[in-house]
Amino acid sequence: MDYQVRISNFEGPFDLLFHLIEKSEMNIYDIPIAEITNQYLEYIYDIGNLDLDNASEFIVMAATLLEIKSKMLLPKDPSSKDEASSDLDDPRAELVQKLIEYKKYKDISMILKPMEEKRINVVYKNAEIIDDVKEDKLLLNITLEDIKEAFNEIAKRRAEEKSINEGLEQELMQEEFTVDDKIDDIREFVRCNKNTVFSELITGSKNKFEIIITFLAMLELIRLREITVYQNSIYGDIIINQC
Amino acid sequence: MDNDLQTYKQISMADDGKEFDIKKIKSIIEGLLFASGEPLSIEDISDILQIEKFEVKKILDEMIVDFDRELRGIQIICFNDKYQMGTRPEHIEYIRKLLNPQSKQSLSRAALETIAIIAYKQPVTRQSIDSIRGVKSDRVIRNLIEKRLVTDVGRLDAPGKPILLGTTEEFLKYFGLKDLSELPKVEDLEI
Amino acid sequence: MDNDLQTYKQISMADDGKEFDIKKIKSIIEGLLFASGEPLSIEDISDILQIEKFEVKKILDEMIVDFDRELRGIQIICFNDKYQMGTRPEHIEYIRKLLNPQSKQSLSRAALETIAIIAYKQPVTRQSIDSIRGVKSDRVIRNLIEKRLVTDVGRLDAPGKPILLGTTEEFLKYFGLKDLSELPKVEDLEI
Repeated sequence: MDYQVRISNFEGPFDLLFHLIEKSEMNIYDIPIAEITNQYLEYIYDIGNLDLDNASEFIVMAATLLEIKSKMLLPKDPSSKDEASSDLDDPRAELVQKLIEYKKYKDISMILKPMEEKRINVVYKNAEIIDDVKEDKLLLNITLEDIKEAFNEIAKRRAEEKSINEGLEQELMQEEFTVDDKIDDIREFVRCNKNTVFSELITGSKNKFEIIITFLAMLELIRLREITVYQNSIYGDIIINQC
Repeated sequence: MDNDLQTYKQISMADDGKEFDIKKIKSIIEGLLFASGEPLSIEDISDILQIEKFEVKKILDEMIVDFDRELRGIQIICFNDKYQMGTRPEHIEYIRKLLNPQSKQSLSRAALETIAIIAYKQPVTRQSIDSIRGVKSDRVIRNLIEKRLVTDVGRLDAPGKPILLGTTEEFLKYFGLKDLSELPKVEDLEI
Repeated sequence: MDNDLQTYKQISMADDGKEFDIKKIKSIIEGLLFASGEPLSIEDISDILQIEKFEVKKILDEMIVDFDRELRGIQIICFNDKYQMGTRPEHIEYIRKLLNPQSKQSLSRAALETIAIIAYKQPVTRQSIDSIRGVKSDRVIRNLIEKRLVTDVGRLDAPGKPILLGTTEEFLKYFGLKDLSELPKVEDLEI
């Protein structure tokens, strides 16, 4: 071989077998099992290059091939001489069937590839925002009762907080920034700016704490699958994209 | 401008009985698809325009052809009875110059094989996939689930209640399929 | 589809010397304006397409007319030598029907809390609101002021002369209140 085809180039034992069948122009329905087993084993010597998970699959297939090979060498049962049963008795039958099944999906995946390429290069846009002060829907569905309830809840919360804090001597630092607010900020920012980088989000940050909160908010948005981030290089700026 | 509005009105007037003429409907739908950015369902559009769903579908499918024929820089894509506007793949090099060069990573060979099996054999267990591919597919499947191309669609009523996998709406969009019936026919394959 | 590509190629071929024909350029520009979302300057487009600025301008101005003539649902607007795609004003009622459901979440929790505090404790400073809610409310307050539900009603006689906030007439009108005394009674005003 002029250039080494490594075993790691194959998706699995079936993929490798197909490579061998095609290379040697074998008939899949009548595979010369001794020949293919030898060729297969040659590739297997390269197995050290595989991670253990995949390696085991290749080794199992080698064992299967050797088993089929040995069965082929056994004399046929003279009692079942008729043609019909000979196919079923072929020790290769199961392997061939599996290979054909695999080939079907391998071929489909080759058809899917160009379909993917077409669509992967389509760019979509974000929704438009209509800012309309007159036709204001900010208060839609909100009643005075809701406002009253909101106030009562705050009052209750405050009362609880007071009773908890009374015993505490130290003055708690007031939370200046919250992840929730930062999430809203980032959402708005990425909606308005196609190419957002993290450094832009933290310009104007008052302190380290705010930067950390911004970072946490970004992580949360990634978790919510609203944005994706990537870096062009290690320590490069984090580039943020809306999903 | 005035002239255009004139034409607009004339068409509207010519159309007796119906509230809208087809050209105006297409124009409004174009605006809706643009404003939405996201996929719109036939129902959404039918609700907004107060037009029967079958008619909306007919018009949208016509619009897809119109856009292609007129070599528009925008196309309308359809998947799962949803419609969305997008740029044309053949313009990607220019769009890339404009926007961040975020080249989306295409699926690996293993992922394509796996998703082919899931698409045709759904609902299907991991075990079946492994057995067809001859290798463990756990990592590949996890990746496809993360990409939202594949999802958990239930459990098989068998020992261990294995999870059943199927493709998503995103899968249709990803490969440019209107629905699963548009998958390439297996019978056409030469094996 | 094939037929379209054919046309595409023929036009491209007919054009001797120039790399692009005008129809293709328009198509690409349409894609760029769509993908950008933001206004694009003639320079931007000229850089991307490697076409002279005066020519880009000519083409863009032609496109504006094309879009109007063809009663397209999208228009190209030009301001300050920048070009942007947008919907047509005459379709706004449909676009609203589409986009409003999103803002139907109405007042976010934060906004509801903030307006409740302002309504019951007015006149009140930003600092008090922040302290009662335990979080900064700047953005929410800005939003409420923009929506004219809340306004600046004076200044507190304290260091820094902080602004005092109160509800507006619009707020009363919206809820059908004659005056603030008609607000539903709450249990505890001492917060």
